[in-house]
Amino acid sequence: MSDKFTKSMARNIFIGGSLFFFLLFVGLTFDTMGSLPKRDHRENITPQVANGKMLWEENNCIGCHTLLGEGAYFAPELGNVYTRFGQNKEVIKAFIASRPVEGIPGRRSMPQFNLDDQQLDDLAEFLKWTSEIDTNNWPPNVQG
Amino acid sequence: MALTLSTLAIGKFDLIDSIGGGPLVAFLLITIFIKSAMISEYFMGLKVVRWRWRMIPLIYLIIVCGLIWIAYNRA
Amino acid sequence: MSETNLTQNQNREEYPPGDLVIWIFIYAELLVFGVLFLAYAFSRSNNLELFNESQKLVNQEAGALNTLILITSSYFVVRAVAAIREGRAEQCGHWLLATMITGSGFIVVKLYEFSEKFGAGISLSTNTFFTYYLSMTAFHFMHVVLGLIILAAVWFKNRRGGYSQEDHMGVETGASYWHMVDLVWIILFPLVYVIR
Amino acid sequence: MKYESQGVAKLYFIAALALFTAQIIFGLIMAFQYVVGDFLFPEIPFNVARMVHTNTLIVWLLFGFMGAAYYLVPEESERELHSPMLAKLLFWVFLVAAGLTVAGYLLVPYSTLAELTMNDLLPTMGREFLEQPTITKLGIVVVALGFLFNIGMTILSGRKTVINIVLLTGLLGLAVFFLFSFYNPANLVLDKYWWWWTVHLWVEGVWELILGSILAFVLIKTTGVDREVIEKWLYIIIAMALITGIIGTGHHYYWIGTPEYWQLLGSVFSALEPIPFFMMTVFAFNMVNQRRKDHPNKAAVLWALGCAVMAFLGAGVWGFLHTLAPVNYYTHGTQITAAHGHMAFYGAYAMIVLAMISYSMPFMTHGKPANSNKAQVVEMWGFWLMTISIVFITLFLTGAGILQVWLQRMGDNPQSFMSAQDSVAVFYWLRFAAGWFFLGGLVVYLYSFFVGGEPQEESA
Repeated sequence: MSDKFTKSMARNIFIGGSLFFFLLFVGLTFDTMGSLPKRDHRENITPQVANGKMLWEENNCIGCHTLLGEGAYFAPELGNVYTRFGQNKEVIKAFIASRPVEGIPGRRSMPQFNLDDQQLDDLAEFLKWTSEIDTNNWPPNVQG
Repeated sequence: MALTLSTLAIGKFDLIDSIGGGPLVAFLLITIFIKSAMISEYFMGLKVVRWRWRMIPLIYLIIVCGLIWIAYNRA
Repeated sequence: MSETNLTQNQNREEYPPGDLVIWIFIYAELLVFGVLFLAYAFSRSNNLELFNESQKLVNQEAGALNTLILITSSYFVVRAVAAIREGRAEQCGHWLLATMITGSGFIVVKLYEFSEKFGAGISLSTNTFFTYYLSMTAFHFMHVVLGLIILAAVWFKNRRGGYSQEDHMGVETGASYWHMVDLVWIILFPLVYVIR
Repeated sequence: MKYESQGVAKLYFIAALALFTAQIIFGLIMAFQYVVGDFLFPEIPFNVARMVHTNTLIVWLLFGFMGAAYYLVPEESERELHSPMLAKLLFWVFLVAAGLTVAGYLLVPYSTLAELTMNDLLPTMGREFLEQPTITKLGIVVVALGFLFNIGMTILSGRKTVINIVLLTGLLGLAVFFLFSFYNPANLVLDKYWWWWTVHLWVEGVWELILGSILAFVLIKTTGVDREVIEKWLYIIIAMALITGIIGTGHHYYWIGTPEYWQLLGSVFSALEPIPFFMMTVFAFNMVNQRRKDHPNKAAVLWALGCAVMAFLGAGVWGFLHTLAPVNYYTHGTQITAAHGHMAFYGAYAMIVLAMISYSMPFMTHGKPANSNKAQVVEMWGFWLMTISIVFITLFLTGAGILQVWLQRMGDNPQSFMSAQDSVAVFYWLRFAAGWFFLGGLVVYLYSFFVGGEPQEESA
């Protein structure tokens, strides 16, 4: 009865099964790509927003913060920071600009990144755009 | 085979089920169970196989139908 | 088919027919569908009105027709297995062909149904009911396609004389998978199309 | 060691362990920064420490996988490596690239590093786990291609076993899915969607093939069970891993702007993701119970069994805890994710590399199958210290996560992030303490290489 269970069949199921589900995944990806424009409001991605994202990356913000829940868990979620800060870009800009260079004794503190006003504005625009993505109502509350 | 065809006839009868109601749902679930059990028992040939293998689809069907029943009653 | 099995009824078989691996796969697939069914049932009980409203839009006739088609084709594949067990490879091929033709019938009806839905502007994201309806039926649809591919492979091998009375595990394996596809549909159809 | 060229693996393993040590030290720095926020600030801010911690992890695992492949493939293919020279050359290229990158993280601000490496030409930096400068990423591709060429040529012209074919498939997938890391559109949702094609399809896809094949190899060698049996198991396990894991990617598509149906698909398939890990545990114990010989290298068997169990707990159980969409709605992006990540990575990938090192190092250092009894006892102390510490780290982080969710995400009066962090600080202190035990375990483990003593022979 040992050949009730053949290696070639096991292999076929591995290959067939993986291929099947990978194709399914590709199909779902197509569907997702089709329905994303309605959810991410890409028409609002101005050069400013794009530059804001670049600044976000080049200062490694993800190394402490989460953005839509992904990133490090050391500092607050920023996907909804625009909402949390009263839908006010100026508050965000002022917060980033006012970080002390030497930190706060005994506490976590955001580094001082020395961004100029234009850069601060781009970054805030990026965070504003991010807050408008349809995330199926995540996070559960404004605290993120 | 005849039995399968007769359950199929009931399956067709399902079409006019638009009144709803608990007994009908139960009835449908029971037909599901009978039909699927027949597939696994006769078509798949599990009737002549050791209990270990035979029980898996049957238990599966009982759990699935049972939980669907619970879900429908919750509504 | 009950006659062919009568002789074996006394001493139980150690393993189900076909390759054991396919059974592990079948059980796994049943598990996936089972979870989907239950998710559907419980999700429905939370959105009763939405589900009942949307369910009116699905094509019950097409679903019922497909049930008939699948059970018939499942019966054909039973005959195919019975034929090869008696060593009649040619008959086995005919029955396999009949299975595939009926199986393709399912595909045609289903495609018609999908085009009807997409034509009406319904997609995965329309509402929760259609997320379930489309993902479950489409997922099942892909299993039908896969089942047909498996059966076609079996058919080709059979035509080249690959199976005999002694060695026909491939036929049984393909048949078992096809029955699983049928089994799932038998639960899926009443659940999604009819019960409310 | 049956083939001389297997010896190149030693270089890779030494580099892997060195980077492992660096990873743990930076882990401790971060654990301390969690409770004393200004520790080493502004010289090594948290984000830099984290980058070093996660990147050294990835790189040491890659070193480990490559070393494992260089050791395993000649033996399976029954021939010498295609080019041992190329393997050595690529080792130094990779090591220097990794060293320069880490130095870059530590010595200059990240934005300066981005400027120096001309990130604006092809922006790929600053995304979690893919922080490496674009030029380093290109270097990884070159190394991976050379490595695949070397391994591929060896396998294709030698004996083809299930183990080396599966390993090759996994390594090929690793290289292919890495290419998605070069795609970084301005649209954050798209960026995140495709980012997971690298990250998820690595750790819950092709890496599992690598894990499975290395585990199968170690089990064949240490238990003497029939290859046929093990290979069938291997196929079924990896089949289940990919069947559940590919659509399981959906569990990352709940809240990043992607359509709602991913909540259904992601939940269903990822709920089944523990199955392959459970099968792996059953498999490993079954094989060891059916063993036909008592291999003198007890430590390697312990690592292999430990890997199967911890992978099931970390990836399977802890993954399942927060994978269902309604649960994940509250736990997404909290310390619960961190808890799962620690145990899953240690259990599945760190331990499999350590198992391979444990199995192969005795052959490469003195040509005998096992170290002295004394050395093995020390190694097993290392095993238990590290493994138990990671269990506690996971438990403490889970406690922190549950409390964090409760304070910050539930209830009518949710606390702000920072005040919730203050409230869970006690768990962070405990985790920090457990981290020291882990480091202690690592030191004991490393010491075991220098214990010496009379190596053990194969028992009849």
